[in-house]
Amino acid sequence: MIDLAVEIGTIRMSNPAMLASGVMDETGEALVRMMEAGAGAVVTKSIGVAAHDGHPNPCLVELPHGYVNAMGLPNPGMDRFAEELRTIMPAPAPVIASVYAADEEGFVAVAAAMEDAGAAGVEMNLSCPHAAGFGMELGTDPARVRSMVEAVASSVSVPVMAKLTPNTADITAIGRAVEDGGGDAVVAINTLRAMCISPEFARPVLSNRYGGLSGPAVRPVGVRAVYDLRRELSIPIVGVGGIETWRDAAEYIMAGASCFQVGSAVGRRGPEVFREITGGLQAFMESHGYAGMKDMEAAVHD
Amino acid sequence: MIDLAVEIGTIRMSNPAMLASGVMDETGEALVRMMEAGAGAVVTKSIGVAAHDGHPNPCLVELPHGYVNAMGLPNPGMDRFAEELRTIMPAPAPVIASVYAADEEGFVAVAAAMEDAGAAGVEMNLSCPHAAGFGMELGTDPARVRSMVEAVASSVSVPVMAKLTPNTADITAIGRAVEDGGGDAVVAINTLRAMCISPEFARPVLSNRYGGLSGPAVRPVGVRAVYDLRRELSIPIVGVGGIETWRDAAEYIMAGASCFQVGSAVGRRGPEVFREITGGLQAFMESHGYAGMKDMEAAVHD
Amino acid sequence: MIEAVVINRVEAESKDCLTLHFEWDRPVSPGQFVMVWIPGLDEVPMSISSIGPEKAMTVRRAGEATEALHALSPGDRMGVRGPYGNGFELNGMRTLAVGGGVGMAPLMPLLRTMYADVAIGARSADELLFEEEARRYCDKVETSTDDGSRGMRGNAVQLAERMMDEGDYEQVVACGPEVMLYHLFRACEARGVHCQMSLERYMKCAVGLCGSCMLGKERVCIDGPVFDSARLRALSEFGRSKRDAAGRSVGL
Amino acid sequence: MIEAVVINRVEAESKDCLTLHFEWDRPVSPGQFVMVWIPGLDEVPMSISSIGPEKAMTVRRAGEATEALHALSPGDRMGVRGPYGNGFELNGMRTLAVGGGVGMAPLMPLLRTMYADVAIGARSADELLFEEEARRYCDKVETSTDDGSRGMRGNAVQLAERMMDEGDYEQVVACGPEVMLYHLFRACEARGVHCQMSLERYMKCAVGLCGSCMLGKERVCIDGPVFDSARLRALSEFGRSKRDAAGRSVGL
Ligand SMILES: Cc1cc2nc3c(=O)[nH]c(=O)nc-3n(C[C@H](O)[C@H](O)[C@H](O)COP(=O)(O)OP(=O)(O)OC[C@H]3O[C@@H](n4cnc5c(N)ncnc54)[C@H](O)[C@@H]3O)c2cc1C
Ligand SMILES: Cc1cc2nc3c(=O)[nH]c(=O)nc-3n(C[C@H](O)[C@H](O)[C@H](O)COP(=O)(O)OP(=O)(O)OC[C@H]3O[C@@H](n4cnc5c(N)ncnc54)[C@H](O)[C@@H]3O)c2cc1C
Ligand SMILES: Cc1cc2nc3c(=O)[nH]c(=O)nc-3n(C[C@H](O)[C@H](O)[C@H](O)COP(=O)(O)O)c2cc1C
Ligand SMILES: Cc1cc2nc3c(=O)[nH]c(=O)nc-3n(C[C@H](O)[C@H](O)[C@H](O)COP(=O)(O)O)c2cc1C
Ligand code: FES
Ligand code: FES
Repeated sequence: MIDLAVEIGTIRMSNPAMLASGVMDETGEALVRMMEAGAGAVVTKSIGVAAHDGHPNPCLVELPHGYVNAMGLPNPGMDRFAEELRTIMPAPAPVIASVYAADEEGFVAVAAAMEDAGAAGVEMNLSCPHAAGFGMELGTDPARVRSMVEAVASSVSVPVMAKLTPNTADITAIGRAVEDGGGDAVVAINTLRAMCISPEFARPVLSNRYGGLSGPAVRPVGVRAVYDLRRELSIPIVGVGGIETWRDAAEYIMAGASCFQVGSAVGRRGPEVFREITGGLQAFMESHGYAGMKDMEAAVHD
Repeated sequence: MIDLAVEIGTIRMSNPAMLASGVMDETGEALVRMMEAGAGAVVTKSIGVAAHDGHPNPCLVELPHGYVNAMGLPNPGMDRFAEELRTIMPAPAPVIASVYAADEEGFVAVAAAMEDAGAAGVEMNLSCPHAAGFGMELGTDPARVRSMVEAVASSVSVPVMAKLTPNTADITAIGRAVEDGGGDAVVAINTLRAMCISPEFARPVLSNRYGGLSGPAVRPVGVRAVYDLRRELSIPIVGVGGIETWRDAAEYIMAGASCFQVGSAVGRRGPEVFREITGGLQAFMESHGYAGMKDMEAAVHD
Repeated sequence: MIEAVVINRVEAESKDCLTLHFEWDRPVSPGQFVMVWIPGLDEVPMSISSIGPEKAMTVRRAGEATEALHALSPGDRMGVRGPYGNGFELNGMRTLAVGGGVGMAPLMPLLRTMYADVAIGARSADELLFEEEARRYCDKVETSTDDGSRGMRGNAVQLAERMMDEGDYEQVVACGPEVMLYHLFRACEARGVHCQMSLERYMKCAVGLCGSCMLGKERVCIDGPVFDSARLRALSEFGRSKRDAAGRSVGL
Repeated sequence: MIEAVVINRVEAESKDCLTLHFEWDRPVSPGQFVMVWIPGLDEVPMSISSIGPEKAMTVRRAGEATEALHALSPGDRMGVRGPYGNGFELNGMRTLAVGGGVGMAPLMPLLRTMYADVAIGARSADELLFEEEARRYCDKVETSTDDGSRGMRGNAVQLAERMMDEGDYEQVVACGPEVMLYHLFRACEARGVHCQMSLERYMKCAVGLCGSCMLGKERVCIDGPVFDSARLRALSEFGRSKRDAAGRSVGL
């Protein structure tokens, strides 16, 4: 059996399928369940300094090919969430804490609290498309991204990843800012800024009006982003967006991802999706003669 | 029966369903067929100064929820295409010529040739995501967009629309540049920059590697773009992206589109899709008490 | 995708409950629920209380959203998506159905489908739900009220315990306030009676994605809302704590 | 989506044609085609010449892409998407099948399915395709070669005219070079014989989207590739002109 173990800095994963932020990751028990389902690592819900209810319902629209969501970053705040994390430590797989904040100070505070609580890494959410003041506004300005990443990377000892928004003309400029700021990896992509309107009720369905598109619909956009980033960066890339099958994961790996995250598919296919993907990937690699994931990337890029 | 007739400047359409550029619009007979199928107006394939074969095959990937294409702007060149147009004039519905070029001079030349040949309007393709040197590079810089639109608008007497790329952090800045440049309408959105990789063959499927995502997958992104533009602009907006049913069209109209275009659905659903959409739209408007499309927009925006 | 459904009929059921009958052609099984959108206000989970060609939901006035549902009239539209959740397993066991308050709503489609005896509990007579209709399908229907205004004085758990001790049930199916369900579950465990209980948690996505409805390791929206004895035993938070909208653990 | 199919077997058919047999489990009807991807080179349309559980395509060496297909060996993979197009209508008419050169390829699944007499044309004997296999299914199989090296000296249209005048056919099904088909069509029109003819145009999308395969008002990829007499009569460009990759009208 081909070994799918992979490392991002000091984060050691038995397989490259990580749980994406925002999905089944608000409670300790949810995180453990996803580990038991086969996730190689889990990323938590994006955690802020203070507790936050998120947007009122409706905050999700189901589409045949994905979701549009505007959860609005609900989270119990860093202190309560640190408690939650402690209850599952030592965990059977690495926990990466997604953190968000409006400024450097906030990012640093949350990242530190998460490291203290046992997080094996930090994922900076620079890209949430539907929370005013947080997220995307930060994530489209390379200078701010660089200084934000610098601040966090120099204040924690665990690897720091930064999650990029696809809602920009050139994602590689942001990726480079992360690399220049000392980030250990980039994660691409977050959701695409989107809206659904109900004709019968003549209004946007989401309470926040705007939301983020995820699921199979965005996969070709995510694959493209990873491919572009691979050609510009030397730090690892974590691919995310519409991965539901081993084929989808293989596309991302060939595009240049060292590992990948699964979000929407946990709802669309169920938590079994982790084992289905990694099993299928191993079978593909064996039948096509790939000894490791880097060979798959090399087959496309070299 | 509710009257769906709509005008953009001097372009008079019996219904708001236009054929999108690049789809079934390279020959005079194809355009006439789409008019007979019920299109209220047709937009031609993007035409350049000189003939162009486009990218080699493969230039299309079929997905469950759309297409990724990189046709690469194949077209017979403005002179040959002008001949083609003359053979169908006077046409039963307005023909809007999509034009592309690498510079103002080119845009002006093609636009003039198209007006001469009988085009009722010009659509400037500022947004093709997969033709190096043309298209998207132009379309993400507000200053260039403004001067390009000014040049074309001042050189032809038919209405000038500009087609926007969604591959940008803020589409409204580009829309405003079109308005400021004297454009008569904006068209949003073109395809999303995308890529598909074949795991078995370990390479991007499209010969051009990069392509553009269209179809139902992009609809929430297009609706969002139109909604944003409506709040910033006073010129009409033409909505396009993933429209396959009357519901989809209604979403765009409510988001703020004066009329809309149908591209991928001509392949996915067949040319009958025009009558299905307009018929369904009329039925919806009658049963929900809308006298006109502007009332639908007002219901959401006011 | 959210569908706009038209309300055909509104029926008063009790002091604080009414039933909205509406056109919706999706197949629903007993115990499943929908998300109901009240545009401009909220989207909340509601069990389907009638699964025929015409569907129904039975709504207890609890706050703003349910208040707004109470204000709807025939011809009005509401948004609905679903159905969601696993629903009850139909089996051949001798069954006692126990409903506390509006908890009778998800049990009604079951009572119309399989044979069961019924225990209905409420605070007082004017809050008792579906007694009359239950009698149409079931031979043995008993009631309890806290104030004794109808049936046994006491709560639904006490009533159910009495019925279990008198009868010979293999299974209890139940829905109601969680504290009631928790005690009922313990009563069943003590007697070796199998349970299927429909639980509630704060729901946002309803499709098993967001994790806001976690109850221990289970997602109430998709792994539930109905849990059987084996799974109830493993639910760390059952009867004790729940999560608020921010994901904080709070008392029930 | 493009699928990677594995070649099981390669069979030489004639001087410049061979057949690639491959695993592909999609249902295909006679006359349909696929787009074959030769990674790094091109993607071209190919008719399916065998529609059983194992599929086949029969490829004439014409340029770079077909050359590359000729270089494939058992075990190699190629990319395939489809099947596309309408295919032949199976009806009960007394039928003459006319194949010119590799035009026999889309006719073979038809000959294995329905009864027909057959006229096969080629430039010379070593380019004649599927004569032997056709004899296995059909009682009357005649051939023509331009140089007279086998069968009648002359072209397939002349052969077909002779057979039509001798026989009593209600229908001709045909595939081959368009000039041949055009003359065959006129011969059929003169005799009141119904036609179904498989035509070719430059294809890019193959799904009815891009319009590069227009033939008059029809998209060959999806409205065709098979056209019957009524539609052939209306095809303004049939037998006269086609479009190049840039959409320019050029002579056949
Ligand atoms: C699976 C399920 C089935 C249900 N079936 C029914 C039913 O058939 N009939 C009925 O009357 N009620 C039912 N409920 C409860 C109903 O959802 C709440 O009464 C309703 O959400 C209250 O909203 P409100 O704005 O009126 O009150 P609020 O003032 O907002 O809240 C009152 C209570 O309802 C809860 N609540 C509010 N929003 C939600 C939400 N999004 N998800 C879960 N709970 C929420 C709150 O936590 C609080 O405890 C069901 C709940 C669930 C989870
Ligand atoms: C519906 C259909 C079914 C066909 N079935 C068969 C078959 O069963 N066996 C067979 O040998 N050939 C078949 N062909 C023809 C085959 O597609 C061409 O021979 C092939 O594309 C030539 O490619 P090349 O690179 O080898 O030659 P090139 O040198 O590229 O071209 C030779 C000829 O093929 C044509 N051609 C090239 N690319 C395309 C394209 N994308 N679409 C259409 N024509 C193209 C050119 O116009 C030229 O006339 C079919 C064509 C069509 C449209
Ligand atoms: C319901 C939901 C909630 C999400 N919440 C977050 C979040 O809190 N932080 C974040 O960085 N990304 C969040 N995302 C984005 C995902 O992590 C992921 O980037 C995106 O959904 C694309 O991946 P997918 O197609 O596999 O879902 C959320 C996505 C969904 C669907
Ligand atoms: C095959 C294909 C070719 C296209 N060619 C062009 C083009 O030449 N010029 C242009 O402006 N847009 C072109 N487009 C973009 C469409 O006009 C449209 O903006 C996009 O596809 C979104 O709409 P849809 O989802 O209805 O297809 C093309 C799209 C497709 C699918
Ligand atoms: S409500 Fe989102 S997982 Fe249950
Ligand atoms: S090949 Fe594109 S329409 Fe036929």
